[in-house]
Amino acid sequence: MSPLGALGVTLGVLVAGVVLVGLLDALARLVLGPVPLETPDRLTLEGLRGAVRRQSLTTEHPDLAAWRLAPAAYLGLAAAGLALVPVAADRAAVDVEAGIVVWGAVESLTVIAVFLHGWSSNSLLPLLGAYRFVAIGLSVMLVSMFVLIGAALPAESLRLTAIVESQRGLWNAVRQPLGLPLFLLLGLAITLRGPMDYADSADLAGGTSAEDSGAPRLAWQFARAAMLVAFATMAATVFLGGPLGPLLPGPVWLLLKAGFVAALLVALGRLLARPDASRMLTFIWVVLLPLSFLDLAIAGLETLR
Amino acid sequence: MTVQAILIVAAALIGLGVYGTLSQQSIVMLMMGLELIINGVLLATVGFWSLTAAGLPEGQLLAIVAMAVMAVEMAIGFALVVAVFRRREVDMTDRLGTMSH
Amino acid sequence: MAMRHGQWSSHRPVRFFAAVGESAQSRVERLALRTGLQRVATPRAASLLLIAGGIPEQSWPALRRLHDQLPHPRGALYWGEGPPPLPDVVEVEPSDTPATAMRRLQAELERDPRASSQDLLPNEPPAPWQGKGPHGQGGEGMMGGTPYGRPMTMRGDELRDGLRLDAHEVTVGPFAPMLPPGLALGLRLQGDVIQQVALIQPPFRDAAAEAPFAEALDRPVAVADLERARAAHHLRCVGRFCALRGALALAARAHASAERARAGNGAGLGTLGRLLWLSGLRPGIAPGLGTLGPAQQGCLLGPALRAAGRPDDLRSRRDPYTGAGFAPVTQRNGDVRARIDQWLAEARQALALAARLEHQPPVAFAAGLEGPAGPLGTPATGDGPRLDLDALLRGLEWGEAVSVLASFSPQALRRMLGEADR
Amino acid sequence: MSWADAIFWLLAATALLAGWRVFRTDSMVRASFFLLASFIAVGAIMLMLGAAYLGFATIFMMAVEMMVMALFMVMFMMNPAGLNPMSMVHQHGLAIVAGLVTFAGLGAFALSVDLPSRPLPAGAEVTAPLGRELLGPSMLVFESAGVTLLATMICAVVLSSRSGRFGPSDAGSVPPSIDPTAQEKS
Repeated sequence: MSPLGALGVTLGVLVAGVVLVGLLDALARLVLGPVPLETPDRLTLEGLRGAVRRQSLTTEHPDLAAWRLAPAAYLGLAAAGLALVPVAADRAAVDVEAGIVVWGAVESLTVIAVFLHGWSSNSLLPLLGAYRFVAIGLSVMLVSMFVLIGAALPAESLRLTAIVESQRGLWNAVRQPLGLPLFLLLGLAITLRGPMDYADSADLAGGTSAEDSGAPRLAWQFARAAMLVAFATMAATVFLGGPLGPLLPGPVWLLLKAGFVAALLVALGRLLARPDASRMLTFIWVVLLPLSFLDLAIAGLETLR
Repeated sequence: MTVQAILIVAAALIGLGVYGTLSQQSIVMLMMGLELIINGVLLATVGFWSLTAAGLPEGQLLAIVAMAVMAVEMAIGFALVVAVFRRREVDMTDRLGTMSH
Repeated sequence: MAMRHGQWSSHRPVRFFAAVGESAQSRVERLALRTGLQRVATPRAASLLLIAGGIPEQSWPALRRLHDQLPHPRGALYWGEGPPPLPDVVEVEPSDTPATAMRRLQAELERDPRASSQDLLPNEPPAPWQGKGPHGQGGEGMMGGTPYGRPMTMRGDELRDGLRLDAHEVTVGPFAPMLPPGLALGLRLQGDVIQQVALIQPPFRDAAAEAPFAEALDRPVAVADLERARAAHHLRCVGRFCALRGALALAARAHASAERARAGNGAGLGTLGRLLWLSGLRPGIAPGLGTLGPAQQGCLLGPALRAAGRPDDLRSRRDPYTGAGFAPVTQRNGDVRARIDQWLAEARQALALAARLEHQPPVAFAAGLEGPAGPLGTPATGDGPRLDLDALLRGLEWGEAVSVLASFSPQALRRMLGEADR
Repeated sequence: MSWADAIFWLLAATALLAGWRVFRTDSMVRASFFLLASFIAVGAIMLMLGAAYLGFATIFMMAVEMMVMALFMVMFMMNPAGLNPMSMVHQHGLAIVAGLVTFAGLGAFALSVDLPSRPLPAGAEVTAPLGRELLGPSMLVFESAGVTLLATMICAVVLSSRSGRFGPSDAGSVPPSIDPTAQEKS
């Protein structure tokens, strides 16, 4: 694929995906019930029109460059993650030798984008959200790294197309049952959702985005939905066999699986409660990290067999 | 993109790092200078590996060792800052006249 | 065409920030739930400011600052009794719903952005940002002081680890959406750990929450109605708590149960209790969080008191209740978990009582009765020791502190802080 | 000049400019992320040199390191956002000379020594051979690095935790005066 073509396809899929995420959110609200005060904004076409016309306020002495850059960085990282995903068994927009390491870089840079977003507005509640997110985000990223290495083991390669190919017989979600649930937690964290939403939560009145208004606010919410698209396709690729499947063409299978993951995350985000940050941190280090070691051990033994 | 060009850029990074390490008062800023030096070393290593060693695997191994050194430097550095700060509430090199407790 | 335009604009999403004043919290919540108007958590996301309920004059400066935080084009509405606290607002009768007025104002702002409500305060920092030290810094040294009209951070003791790091001082409230309406706190924070709390202003009076109970002090009312109101109040408190902790599905369920409880329907309360566990809400709260020290126990009231194991309830001494075999439910630990459990248990008990006392003739409780936030109309009310917020919240992280405050109903918190309204 | 050369010099300029800004900004958070930008540019140069794994691993690792660095900056610096401008340098002239001498010396070496030219064969696989090297002939080196990192973790925890073998490590410590000119007496 030519570089321009790859860029076009990636951005097109990203925008379509964000629309789907908006619909999934609306559906979840309909099924699970409305609440009197909802922290993250609803992504609607109307909201888009309104946001563009609304003034974007600033605070006293913000780090303006970082503040405006953070949503762009978040969106760019989502696009980079999405570009790595193989849309057919042997083809991705960007097929690199160490694809899974690139996704790792996307995860860690996402933590930085969220931190900068909270830090730069020079305001209390966003700053608290940024601090909390770094502590939780870095810890859960560590868990996801072990899980991803486990998923790369049967493929004997870091290349994502090879990881898809290795699931032709059996999905990684079945072969390594601990992998997908642990990876989903990371997804909740980097998409700022539900129980892992320590950055933009209700007890901080929106946390890192509490001071955003107008177009920058919309950009952040858009990027947040875009990251869900990137994460869902990545999870579907690494654990659910990506585009592999009978009868239907590969991209359709990928879409169905990614849609399932996205719906799962949207639902979990509304269903589960956010534990206190210190309690969550203990839980990650004492329970989840050992579980990810166990997952890696299972993957290793299975590969040696 | 010749090996000379890579080495000059690496030398400039190392020079910047040396300047930072010697000029900064804050211990954390001083560590940034050290990181910049290792950054230059990493670049030179990968340059040598790619352009003069025909992709010998040991070259990449050396780069990995340099990264490990960087991680050790960071972790021990921060631990020392915390320890010194806890004891004396100092994070600047000039005010650390003694190493005794 | 005009008609179609009107129809379309009635579906227009209106994002509003509610400055909740006296006796208006559940009114605002019902407005957001029923009309589909979106209540948002930060003024920066809103186009309309809804001032609901009376705002005491001491909070007017804060309200003015809040007003200027809304991005243009913006509008403000006042939905309460008495003179409006801000100039140039659209007034709505307290008995009306403001939904129509809000949609109309929104449409007007979209048609003509120049109609936007103007700034009330000058947009400038409290002092000019100019350096005076040798490197251009504001103060003489490198830290401390108030160089630009803002206090700079200063080192203070860390409570948990002993590192003396920078602490910063902030004021939160009285319109912060995560705190009870009206509560304003002066905080000293290190990171998100609270080092010191000063009470600036207690929560606003919430007469609406206790209205049926206050009425029963003067004239006979149906006991079943009282118990249904109690159940709805408790479930609404549970709903607010769940929403603060991000369990939105659970919060929606609790608010829906509150609506049903007003009609005497207690369906689904058992499931709600189980979901508190399954959603991770209860396990996610540290056991013992929000327990009051022995010296402070005396200021507990109502459900919070019974959650700490004391079976004090005026209903066990009042007639129709004793006849119906009333015995107070209690929990053991007196922490946040116990208070949530207590609300749920009392809501269930109240609905059972309402069913049993359905045909009881109306009764007046001139000697006082148990309100949803503690005893009402008894002389002892308000004379107990006052709650020391500093002792309660010091050393907690922000999220924990918010949860502890949300585990009391706003009215109970107001009384525990020593405000006696009746 | 080819496209590859142009991109290389652009990345090199980014790496150097960002590296220089690290010591020239008042905001400590910005300083950390300028250093990260320098690392990302160097990582990109590594990718151009064919080091697929190392380039991305550098970006990945440095992102985490710089995030931690930024947090420590905010924690320990008296004025992390640089809102209150200040200067915290010493022996500035000496440092500049030392930096220039280092650059000149190393640069002279790079230009004067006749280095062999044996470039990476086009299309060669680099990641798998690295893995085989790490867990094959150079296992001892790799495992030594691993054990060193483990020792580092233990040391870091011991050094930074409050409770030591003989009680709190900060027992009896005296806070110094805020006055920067006052000398430490402990």
